[in-house]
Amino acid sequence: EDIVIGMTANNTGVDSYQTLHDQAFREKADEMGVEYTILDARGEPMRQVDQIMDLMTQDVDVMVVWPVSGQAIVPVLRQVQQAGIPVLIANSKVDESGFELVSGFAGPDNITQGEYAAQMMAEALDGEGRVVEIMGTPGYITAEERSQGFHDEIEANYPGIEIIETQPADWNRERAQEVMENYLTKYDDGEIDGVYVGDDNMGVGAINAIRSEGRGDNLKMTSATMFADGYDEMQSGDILYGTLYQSPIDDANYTVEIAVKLARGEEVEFFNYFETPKVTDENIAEFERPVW
Amino acid sequence: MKKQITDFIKKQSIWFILLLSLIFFGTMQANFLTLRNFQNIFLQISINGLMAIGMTYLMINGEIDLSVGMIYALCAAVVIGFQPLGIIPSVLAALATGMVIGAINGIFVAKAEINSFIVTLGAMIGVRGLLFVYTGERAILGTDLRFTYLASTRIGGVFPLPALIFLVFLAIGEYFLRNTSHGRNAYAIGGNQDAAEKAGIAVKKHLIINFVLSGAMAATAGIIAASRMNTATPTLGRMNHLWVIIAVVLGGTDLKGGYGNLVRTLGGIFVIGILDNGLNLMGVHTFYNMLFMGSILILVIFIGKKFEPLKS
Amino acid sequence: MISIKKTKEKILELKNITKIFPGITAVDDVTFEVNAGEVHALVGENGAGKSTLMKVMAGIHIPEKGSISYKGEKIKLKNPLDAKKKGIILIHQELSLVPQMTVAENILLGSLPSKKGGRINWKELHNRAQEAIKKLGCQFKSTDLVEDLTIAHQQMVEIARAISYDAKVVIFDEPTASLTQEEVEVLYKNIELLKEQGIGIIYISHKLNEIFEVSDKITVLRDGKLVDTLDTDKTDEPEITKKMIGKNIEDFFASKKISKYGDEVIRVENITRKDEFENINFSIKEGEVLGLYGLLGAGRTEVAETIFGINQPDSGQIYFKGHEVNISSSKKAVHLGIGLVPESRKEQGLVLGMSTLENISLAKIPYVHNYGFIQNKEVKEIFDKYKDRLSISTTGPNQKVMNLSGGNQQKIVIGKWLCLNPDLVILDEPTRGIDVGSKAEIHNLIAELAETGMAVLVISSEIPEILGVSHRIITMHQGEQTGVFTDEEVTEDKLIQSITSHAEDICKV
Amino acid sequence: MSNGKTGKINKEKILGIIKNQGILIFFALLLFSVSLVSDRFLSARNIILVLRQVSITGVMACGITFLLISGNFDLSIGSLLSLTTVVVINLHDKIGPVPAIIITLGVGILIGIINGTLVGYIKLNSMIVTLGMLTVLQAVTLIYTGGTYSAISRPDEAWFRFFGRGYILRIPTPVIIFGGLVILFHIILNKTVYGKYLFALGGNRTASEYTGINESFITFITFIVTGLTTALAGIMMGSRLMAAQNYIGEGYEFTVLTAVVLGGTSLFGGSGSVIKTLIGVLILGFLTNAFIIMGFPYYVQWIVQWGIIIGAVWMDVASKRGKLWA
Ligand SMILES: Nc1ncnc2c1ncn2[C@@H]1O[C@H](COP(=O)(O)OP(=O)(O)OP(=O)(O)O)[C@@H](O)[C@H]1O
Ligand SMILES: Nc1ncnc2c1ncn2[C@@H]1O[C@H](COP(=O)(O)OP(=O)(O)OP(=O)(O)O)[C@@H](O)[C@H]1O
Ligand SMILES: [Mg+2]
Ligand SMILES: [Mg+2]
Repeated sequence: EDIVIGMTANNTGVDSYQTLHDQAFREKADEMGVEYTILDARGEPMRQVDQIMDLMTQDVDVMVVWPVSGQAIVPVLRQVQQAGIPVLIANSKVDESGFELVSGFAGPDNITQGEYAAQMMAEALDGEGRVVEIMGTPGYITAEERSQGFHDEIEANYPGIEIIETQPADWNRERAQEVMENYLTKYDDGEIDGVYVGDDNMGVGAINAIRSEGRGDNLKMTSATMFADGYDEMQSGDILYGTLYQSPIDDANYTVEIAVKLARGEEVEFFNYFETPKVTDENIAEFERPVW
Repeated sequence: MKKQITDFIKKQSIWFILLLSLIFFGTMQANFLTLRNFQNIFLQISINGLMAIGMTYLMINGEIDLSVGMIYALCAAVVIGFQPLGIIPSVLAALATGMVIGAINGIFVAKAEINSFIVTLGAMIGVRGLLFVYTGERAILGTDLRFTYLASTRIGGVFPLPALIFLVFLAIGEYFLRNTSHGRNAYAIGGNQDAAEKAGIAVKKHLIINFVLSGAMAATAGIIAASRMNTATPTLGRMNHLWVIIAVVLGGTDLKGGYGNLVRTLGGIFVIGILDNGLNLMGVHTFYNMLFMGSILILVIFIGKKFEPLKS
Repeated sequence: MISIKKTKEKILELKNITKIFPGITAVDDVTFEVNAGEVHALVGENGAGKSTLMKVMAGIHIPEKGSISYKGEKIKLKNPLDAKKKGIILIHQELSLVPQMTVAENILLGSLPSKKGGRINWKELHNRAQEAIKKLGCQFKSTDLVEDLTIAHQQMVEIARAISYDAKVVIFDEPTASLTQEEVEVLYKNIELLKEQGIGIIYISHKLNEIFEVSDKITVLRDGKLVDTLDTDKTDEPEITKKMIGKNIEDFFASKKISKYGDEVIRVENITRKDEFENINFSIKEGEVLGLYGLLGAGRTEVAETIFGINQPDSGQIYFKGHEVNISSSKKAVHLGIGLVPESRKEQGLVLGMSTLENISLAKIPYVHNYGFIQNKEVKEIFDKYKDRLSISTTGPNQKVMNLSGGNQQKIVIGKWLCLNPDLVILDEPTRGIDVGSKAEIHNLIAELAETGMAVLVISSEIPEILGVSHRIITMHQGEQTGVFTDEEVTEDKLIQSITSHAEDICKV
Repeated sequence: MSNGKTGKINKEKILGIIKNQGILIFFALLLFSVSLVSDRFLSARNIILVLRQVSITGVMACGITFLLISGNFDLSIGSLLSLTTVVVINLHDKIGPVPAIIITLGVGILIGIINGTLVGYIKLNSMIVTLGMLTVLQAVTLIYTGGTYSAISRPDEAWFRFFGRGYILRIPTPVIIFGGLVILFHIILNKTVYGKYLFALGGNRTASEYTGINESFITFITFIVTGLTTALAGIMMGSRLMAAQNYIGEGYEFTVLTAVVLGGTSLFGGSGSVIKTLIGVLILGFLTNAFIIMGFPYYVQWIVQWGIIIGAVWMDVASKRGKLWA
């Protein structure tokens, strides 16, 4: 019988990752011969709650939710549960209070990603230095988790590293460039050693700023997700020390597979993380240039 | 006679559009004309709808409030944040927050005579700052599950309580607009502020009251949203001001002031809600969904213009 | 029922009032009183301070100096509401109505009657409004929307507002500026009505004949200062005029000269616009002044606007200098050589926030630019030339027009067209709201323009004016052309007959 | 001339300056107070930096100044900035930089034509039309790219980088472009017939029509000017980033409007100045810069920005009025 997946995405189009995730999701679903209704919350938590209710009306067989806010959807998930529709949380986690209401999670582990970035930062700086942070859109779970993982790891394990500033750049390259320019004005050469960015897109903006100030020699950057520009950057320059390989296509494929299993009533693991390995100069050759 | 007909069409065009969209989605989508879906629609429109009540009052005054979305978000956070003190105190705290910000807006518009677009643009940015300060940039989860009943209760097992709250407020609002001095003065001020002042209407007080009203409505919307999500999230409310303004304008309220009413605003809110819901049910791709909503807005005012009665 | 008070009780007294605006003392140490059942006229040139003094009386402006006593008791008016509570009602020069609201709501604006619990008492509202309307003998209903009324009716609403309120003093600030003769009669009757009720009335007008018709007393202001207060029956027009402008004035209409007409400039044949006017025919030659007379609402403005390209005729032809033309926009009209001095100076004639120089040159600049750049020197020359020629009194090219008196504002609008040296100038109510001195100057100017060979079309609702300036007069009534008169044959009676033979009264008393 | 008299004239003059230049004084106070906190703030390097940062907003603000003076409104410029940035980046590698730039400017003009027709000729309310266009253009951008990033493949070799990253005589190109545009627009506004018409239109639409000004056409043209400046800003943005995100311009409409209004241009038309817009743009730029230099959390910036917007406009209206409260 026909399986219908109902999906509400976080904010398609806001970056390539989410867009490719959307495309890959559709392709994978087509390939597996299942039907789907894909909605987009455009970054608005209330809109996502509404969309979850709309999907309930559609009587979908399984619901995939990429939360805008992991907490805000908990009450409506209770209704979904009562309606007997299994829910798979994708990419960003739902709040722990919602764990009992959903059937599983599929996606990367953003906290771990932050931790990895911290570990690479420690490597790059030999455990000693002052770091500034440029994070994604504040209030969004992905941005928060990547930041939190980084902070926690540094605090726990690297006493020599100090995070002296955090500013958001809303996943926006132009804003990241501006924020970095202002950091560079505020801190002279030698006063900062590292830059942590939420993803490569902002990273490249920051690198633009660093290059044009000629400050590339004494700065190392680590990032939490690789983009094509970051890949090129890592190969050609040496500011970007390390990033993480996270494929939206793997992410989406994985998600669809698990969603279909849920719809068929099969057992699935609760946490289904897919790997987001560290990428540095040393192992970059092992990875393909991302298409996002 | 002809003027009356075109007048009628212009004034009531929103209902024709509503009917058209109902027919369209009804034939396109099997699940559209179901009780369940209409429960959804009523629930979904109630949040923007509440804000649209305050906005309609202000637009009749010839003013605008760009900060409603952010007041809404902040009040949603406050009602969650104060939950440990009990549900009633937290609701009151949220209402007070909304009204205080509304009053600040109103005082600067009425007493300092700064254009409301600028005053509320400033507030839109600043209240967002307050929201982040208050939430500490994170989502706060509510602790008292009873609070979620507000949003999940259905009157008679059928009609969502938030929608009832919205419709009751709308009815009261419309009644006030039609039948009280405050309501009539709203039109007077929007139609000819100078004349209103000269006639001895306390224009400043009136404006401040309406900004407070707008704040209170946004707070009510925030309380309902918080109840639906049981969460305070700093990402709430970024686009709501635009949708609210669009809905009120679709309902035929004049941005310049002096015209408009809440019944037609209800029409505007319904049209927006039904389009969004219908497009969701059809699973229209988000990019085309946006294109569609933007074009509809332009189209509707274009049609409104076409039917505009000729100047005498 | 109504007790007519013979002994005139002093209601309101303004003593030594001074009101200063930034840069100008608008009212300077003026003492003024109003007695019950008396019409006190207030006259003076544009900008003399009449409206300002009245606004002080109505609590809109707070004077820097001076005191106000109400029935012998000193009071302070802090806002319009204070004044209203005392029964001081000001009917503004610019109508202050809310167009979107009903007549009844406008009449009781600011004090809508309400029942317990704040609900408006609609019945009482309409009863009271209807009563006031009935007293004035107007035909419109209390439920009509004000925006659907004519200007005259709108003014009646303002008067009704004063009546419905328990008025003690009613101030009319230039009430007849946009009323026709008949409506003025109605107004007089209403004033009589108010008088009988023992209400004190202040009447401001630039039309001295009216002043002498209605007033008991006349106060003259000049440059914000009190010149004199006289009993109406002990003075005459020349004396008042002299006191107003500080010098003797020649008869304003003496300047009309019959010049030699040249070629035909414009001829309109059967132009018609649905619901506005029908089959209008006339032609004007170089050097000729054609008067267009009719009641308000006769459609004269629409004819003028059609010739000027604001609207297009549904049918009929316009020939300009012998060629048939299609005047599709105002820009095209200007290109052809037509200028229009519109009836509403502030709304249609001037950009109030701009300077005198900018306003006067606004139509000219597209003809003297250099690759789009304004030629400042030329523009300044134009300004100087027309400032002198029209004797515009202004502090300089940079003065904002909103700070000019009405007469000077009107001259700026006229100047705007003269500097283009057009073949046809249309003046729609060119002296509305303008003081006697400036009026005379504008009349002289019209004669001068004709002498230089321009064709002039003058629209006016004032019979003396239309008779005084025109070489030929056509009349309109309800969109139809009802008569053509040459200068020799025309009389006041003929004009009135031509526009009233089928006219129904606007407001029957 | 007696001393007393000159004294009086000077005092009046000074009062007059305060009245008209409230915003300038505000700006000076801002610079002064932040420079007390940080000596880096007024360094040449930082000033150049801020100038470069504001130049994109500034270029857009020039066009919006014209539009506001003429009594119209445009909320769609943020989305148009996204669209033009995406178009120029997307086409750069495909058809070469010059055609890409030309097409991008063409897109700006086209959107100007659409907005201009709807507002100028069909006479729809500009606020609502452009509110609709805000959504439509964002959708068009997303549909055009399919929602993915666009980037220039060899950013270091492309001369296109000149507009956003290049230097002329050690001054960043964007600053030169912005500066040039301010001068050009200032001249157009104050010296040309078109500029005069903008003021006339915004000051009194009806009177303008009764003066033979083709009101619809001027409005139409002005929307095209706005479209063009926004497209130019898009080119600068693309060149600065050598890549384009679909939402890159989101929120710019409010930043630009804030800057223009801070500069004292009336929201209702009829008055305004490009130079003052420049100051408004600089206030916002220096403010953001100062916040980061002083290390405020970003959300505190927002709250302070609230105060600054109200404070600056209040100072402006209060000085014109002569009292704080009306
Ligand atoms: N609100 C104001 N601010 C500044 N100046 C003003 C204001 N109101 C009036 N004035 C000035 O005060 C003077 C007196 O104006 P007022 O309106 O009282 O004249 P008026 O006698 O009524 O003239 P008119 O016959 O044209 O109506 C004029 O010079 C006018 O420009
Ligand atoms: N400014 C106005 N606002 C509203 N209605 C007006 C206005 N001017 C005229 N009217 C009304 O419009 C209709 C047509 O008036 P129109 O202007 O053609 O008359 P007119 O003969 O030109 O009179 P006048 O020039 O004395 O105003 C009439 O009903 C008139 O009362
Ligand atoms: Mg006056
Ligand atoms: Mg007329």
